[in-house]
Amino acid sequence: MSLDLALSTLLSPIVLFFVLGLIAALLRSQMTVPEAFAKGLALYLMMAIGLKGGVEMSKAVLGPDFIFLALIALILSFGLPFLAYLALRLTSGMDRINAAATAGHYGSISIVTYVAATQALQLAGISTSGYMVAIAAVMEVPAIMSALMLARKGLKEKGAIGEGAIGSERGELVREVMLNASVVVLVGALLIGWITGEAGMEKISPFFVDPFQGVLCLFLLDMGLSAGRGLRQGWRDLNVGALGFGVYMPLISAMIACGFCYVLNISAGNAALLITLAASASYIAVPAAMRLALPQAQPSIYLTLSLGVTFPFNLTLGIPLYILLGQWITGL
Amino acid sequence: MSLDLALSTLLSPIVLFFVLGLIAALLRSQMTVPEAFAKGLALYLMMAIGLKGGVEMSKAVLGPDFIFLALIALILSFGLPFLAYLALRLTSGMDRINAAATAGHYGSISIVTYVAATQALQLAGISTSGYMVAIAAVMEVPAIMSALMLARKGLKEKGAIGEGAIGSERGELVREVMLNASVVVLVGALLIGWITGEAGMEKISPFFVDPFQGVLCLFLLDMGLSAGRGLRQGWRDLNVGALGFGVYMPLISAMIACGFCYVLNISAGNAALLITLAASASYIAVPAAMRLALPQAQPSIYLTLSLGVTFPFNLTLGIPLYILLGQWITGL
Amino acid sequence: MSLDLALSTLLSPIVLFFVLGLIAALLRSQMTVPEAFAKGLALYLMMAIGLKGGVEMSKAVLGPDFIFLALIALILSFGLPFLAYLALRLTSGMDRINAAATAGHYGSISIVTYVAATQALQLAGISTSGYMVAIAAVMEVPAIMSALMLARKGLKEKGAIGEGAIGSERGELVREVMLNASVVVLVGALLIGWITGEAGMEKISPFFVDPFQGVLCLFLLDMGLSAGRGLRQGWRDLNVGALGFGVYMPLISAMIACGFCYVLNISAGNAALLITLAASASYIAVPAAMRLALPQAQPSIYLTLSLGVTFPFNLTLGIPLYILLGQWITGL
Amino acid sequence: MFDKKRLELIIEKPAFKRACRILEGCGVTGYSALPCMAGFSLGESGNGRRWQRGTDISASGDMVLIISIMDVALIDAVTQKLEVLIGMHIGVLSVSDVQVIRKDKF
Amino acid sequence: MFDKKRLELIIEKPAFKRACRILEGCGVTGYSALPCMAGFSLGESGNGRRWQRGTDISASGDMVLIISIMDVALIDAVTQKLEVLIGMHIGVLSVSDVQVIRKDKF
Amino acid sequence: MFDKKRLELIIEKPAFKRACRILEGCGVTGYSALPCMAGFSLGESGNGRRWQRGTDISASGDMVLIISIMDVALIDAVTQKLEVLIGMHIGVLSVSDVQVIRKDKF
Ligand SMILES: Nc1ncnc2c1ncn2[C@@H]1O[C@H](COP(=O)(O)O)[C@@H](O)[C@H]1O
Ligand SMILES: Nc1ncnc2c1ncn2[C@@H]1O[C@H](COP(=O)(O)O)[C@@H](O)[C@H]1O
Ligand SMILES: Nc1ncnc2c1ncn2[C@@H]1O[C@H](COP(=O)(O)O)[C@@H](O)[C@H]1O
Ligand code: NA
Ligand code: NA
Ligand code: NA
Repeated sequence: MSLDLALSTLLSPIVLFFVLGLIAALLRSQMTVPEAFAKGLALYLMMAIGLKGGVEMSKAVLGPDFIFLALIALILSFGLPFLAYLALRLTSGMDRINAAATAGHYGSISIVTYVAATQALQLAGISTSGYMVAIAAVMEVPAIMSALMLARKGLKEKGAIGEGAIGSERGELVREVMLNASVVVLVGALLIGWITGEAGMEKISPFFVDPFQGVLCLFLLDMGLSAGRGLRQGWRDLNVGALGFGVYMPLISAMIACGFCYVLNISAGNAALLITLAASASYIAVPAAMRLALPQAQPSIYLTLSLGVTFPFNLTLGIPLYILLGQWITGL
Repeated sequence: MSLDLALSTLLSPIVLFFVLGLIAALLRSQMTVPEAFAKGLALYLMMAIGLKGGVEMSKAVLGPDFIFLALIALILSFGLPFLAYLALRLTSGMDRINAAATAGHYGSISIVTYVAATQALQLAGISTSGYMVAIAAVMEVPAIMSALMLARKGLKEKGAIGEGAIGSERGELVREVMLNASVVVLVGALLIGWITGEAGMEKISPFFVDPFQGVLCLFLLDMGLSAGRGLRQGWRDLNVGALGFGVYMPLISAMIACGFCYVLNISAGNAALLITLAASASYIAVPAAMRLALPQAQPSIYLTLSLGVTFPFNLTLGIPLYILLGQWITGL
Repeated sequence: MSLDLALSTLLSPIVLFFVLGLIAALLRSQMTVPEAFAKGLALYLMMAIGLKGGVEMSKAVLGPDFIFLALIALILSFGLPFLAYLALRLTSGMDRINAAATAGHYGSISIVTYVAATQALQLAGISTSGYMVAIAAVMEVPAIMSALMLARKGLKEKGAIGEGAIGSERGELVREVMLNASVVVLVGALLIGWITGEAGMEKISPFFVDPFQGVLCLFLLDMGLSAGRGLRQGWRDLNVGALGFGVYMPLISAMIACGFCYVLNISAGNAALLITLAASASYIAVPAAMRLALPQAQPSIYLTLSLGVTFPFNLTLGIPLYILLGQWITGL
Repeated sequence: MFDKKRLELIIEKPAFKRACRILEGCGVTGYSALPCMAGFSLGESGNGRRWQRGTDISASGDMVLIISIMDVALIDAVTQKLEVLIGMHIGVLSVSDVQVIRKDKF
Repeated sequence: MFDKKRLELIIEKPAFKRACRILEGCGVTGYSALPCMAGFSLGESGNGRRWQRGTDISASGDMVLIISIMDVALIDAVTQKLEVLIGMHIGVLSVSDVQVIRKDKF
Repeated sequence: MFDKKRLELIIEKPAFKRACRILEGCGVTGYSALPCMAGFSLGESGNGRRWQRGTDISASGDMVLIISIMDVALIDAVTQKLEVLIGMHIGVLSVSDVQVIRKDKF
């Protein structure tokens, strides 16, 4: 059964289009998805995810379960960067500032990885709750704060603290981070789905529900191209310790999330999603925040790891594993 | 019932996404819909509207009713700017050229407002005629001529008349105005829908009909962002008289259209649409024409009013009101 | 029946939108489809075509028939440029390098013409094989090699051979040509459709199958604009001989393909498609390759011919003719 | 290398074609246009106004940057003609010295 | 024609607004920004790094080109302030001489 | 401030990568590329030809503007190499004087 799951994930059109993009980029094909088009698709995907989650939430009552889960998610997003920082400093010899910035990415989440997991769960016939989208939204931002805290020491060493960037422009930073596009669209669509409920959704589902998987294919083709190009350009800046981190860190995060799931006693599907969220790394919201708050850190390091190593790993091998973990932990 | 209508309009996903965009922009979120993507969606919407209208027209015979209605529409588009000009000059102290340019916007129409009204009417179970799209197309351009006529005096005062812009390049201006994208696509799609009829539409309706409302949500998110940003940047250039104009002018236009509807004795749905068209203000075709023909007028004035004040007003409060007006006037 | 076919092709929404774009461009309307949006749609179309073909191929066993057909396709793509070159040199007085570059376009194919032909065949109730997409992919590239061979003499005359462009950068050229976007996406989607089969297609068909024809309308509007603008700007560089070539060359190619079809004894639908492929000329892959490998050739010549003359001819009059040819040759 | 002039004109999109026509009318051998994405102008009121692509759906507020390399003999006529244009339209014009390798190309 | 200075700043997008704020703070009368699509930097390691729009979904690696024409009196203050910024952020600054027709516009 | 050279190359997209390779091969410390949206060239026939982005689906007619700030010592070698390129490809090259603040960056 576990092999079956892995195979059906690996051979789904979504993953295959990702692999197509990856290969094309590694073979240095000049093919591209126009940036404006890809960003429009990303917007569509986030709206669709938010709406679906909101409609689900409108059908059920949100009990203390949800509150506890949200709390755990907050703790994970805030806490995992500290662990990641330690791991990076011990195994890769990365300097403080780069390690802090990279660590921030692993506390936050990748919404596409989340979506791929929901698709795989649906395929496997395992049900999940709509409010998990809200949990994902909760995990986007806290990790950025951890990264900034972790970087303080490195900045002090360099004598760079107290300069304009971190001092007077804090307001702007907070606004850009809290109101970044993914948070606004995800939370906004969630609320709209919640308010309008099943009735409002009916008229727009031919656009937001039916073609969803197909759009995902097109988007993942672009992700594959990006991951492949990032990898080709960035791997030289990474030593083995750092590259390894891109694979073992998701596994550590997954184990920790597993522990929380056991304590919370949630359903197998929700457990799989929480584990996936913990194991995934950001490549949209956090890099943008880091260029603003920690310009001294190198994008070629953190983007290569998160988009070039961790994302492909999660999409192919990680997700089936996290689903099995979710089933196993809730079956104990 | 009227409260019901207002509420169901205000809580429709379309309006909620507009509000989401508006709030995001006012809170200064950096979120954007890529320009190329938004323009592509606009194209899609106009094609879909035109096709639907054309197919409807292919089913019925266009009688003298239609001719009369088109004539009225022409008169409205051509005449309303004169009224708007007077109102602006009396209440806002705007100079001649800016008042003329702004007035032109209020004679022309907003196709998105029109679509939102058709959606609200459909929701309320009130039927409308397909040929109303043709009426909308008729109203796009004449107002631009009125604006230019109104501006002559201001230009003469400034001694700017007779210069290149208005003299030798008239041909180009006429072509750009008559063949602007919205007119071409709307009229073209209308004709194509008319020619191919129900049979031709069948194969393309999974693209042009089913997802229509969903695409509209995505597009209105972008409109909300634009309106919010325009408002934030432009309100300083407007005094209370001008801002008020953005709200009371649509109401005046609506009343006048109401009068015509009474005389013409048309159906409640068509009346609501004609009133909406009269009350709506252009923010695509007319501003582009004004930069060409009246470069001395300030975009920050006319765009802020039409997109930042009148469009949000119409979308939220205006449309339910116009529907009620349409029902009331045809019930007399 | 043949008139019926021609009429139903000419009055399909697809062709009508193309004509709308063509007219708008010839009337010098400023209307445009945003480039990023149009390229996104092109990507979608190629993915959809590839997937559909792949799924069809997964259902049948590929026998020696397919191998022979692929071989013929290869020969056509490689051989037709030599004929085209001769024709151009004899009738238009074009110089060697421009003639070679132009000839290359007529050996390669236009995937949109191919799609339009499949739509017309479907409408006429004539069945075709899924593997014809693979045949189309096979024909994309060989013609480029012929063009380069043909150009050698012209380059030697000019003393331009042996220079950097053709010498040291051959590797890059080969990679760009073999891995150009259309080849990668078409072949990639074909493989993915083949691997995932009917089951995988089910979930993504609301995106890749249902809206296909509608998207094609939008895309052909853009093609019409491009063709019209190209024609308006480029016709001055072409004499009557060259313009005529744009119409008689597809007919010559069609006759030759006809001969092969007779020998191969394939079905009427497949014959119509092979004839269409032979008769169509490239306007994406080949021009890009020519700018790289033969920068001395003038784009205004080859693009105007292929996109401005041959494409419109094929789309309107060519396709019905090729379908009739296919039926006639297989009925012999 | 030969001395030429480089003209740089930042102008609002609706006037773009007019600017092109003027340049072509003056006999320049070529120009290239690039899309701007944002801008700022202090204005006479001293209030300051920012614009950004995507703020305005009509795109009539967009600016375009035109670069034209031309002969020194041409520059005065060209700037004089363009001066009239940017008197009516929103725009910024500047001229600088450049060197080129192909004398007769410009 | 009057002599002015043309400042050209190529800066990473996330720092774009900071650069604008500095320019506005120094009292320049305007600037225009254009999107870059690709770039290269040799770097200290001498390894060479290329970037290209579309490679990075977060777009945080994109560069923006800012042009500002300003009075000669202003240029020193502006470059000094911007120097601090490009000490922290990725960026390239250069200044050249230009001539303009409207003296008081800048 | 230190004197450097600013090279501006407007070149057709298909030759873009070649131009980059030449620049990198000459040892420049960096460059930035911007997309053009339209252009005009009088041509030898004196007929005049306009192009515009979006006119050509293959995008092979698009032009790219490359800016590279470099040391004075480098400029001759670079222009010589690029001269060969624009002999084959469509392109326009110009060089001007600029001042920079970080001497060793270029
Ligand atoms: N003098 C010039 N100044 C700026 N750009 C030019 C100039 N001449 C040509 N160009 C650009 O180079 C392209 C090709 O010109 P050409 O090499 O003359 O065919 C034009 O479309 C313009 O984009
Ligand atoms: N000094 C300047 N340098 C560069 N661009 C400018 C300058 N002044 C104005 N601009 C550009 O021209 C637009 C309109 O400026 P204005 O003509 O002052 O209203 C601005 O939004 C900028 O894009
Ligand atoms: N010498 C240069 N001339 C023009 N652009 C440059 C130059 N050096 C760097 N750049 C641009 O600045 C970016 C970052 O360079 P760096 O600050 O060296 O990491 C590059 O990707 C280029 O876009
Ligand atoms: Na995580
Ligand atoms: Na109106
Ligand atoms: Na062919």
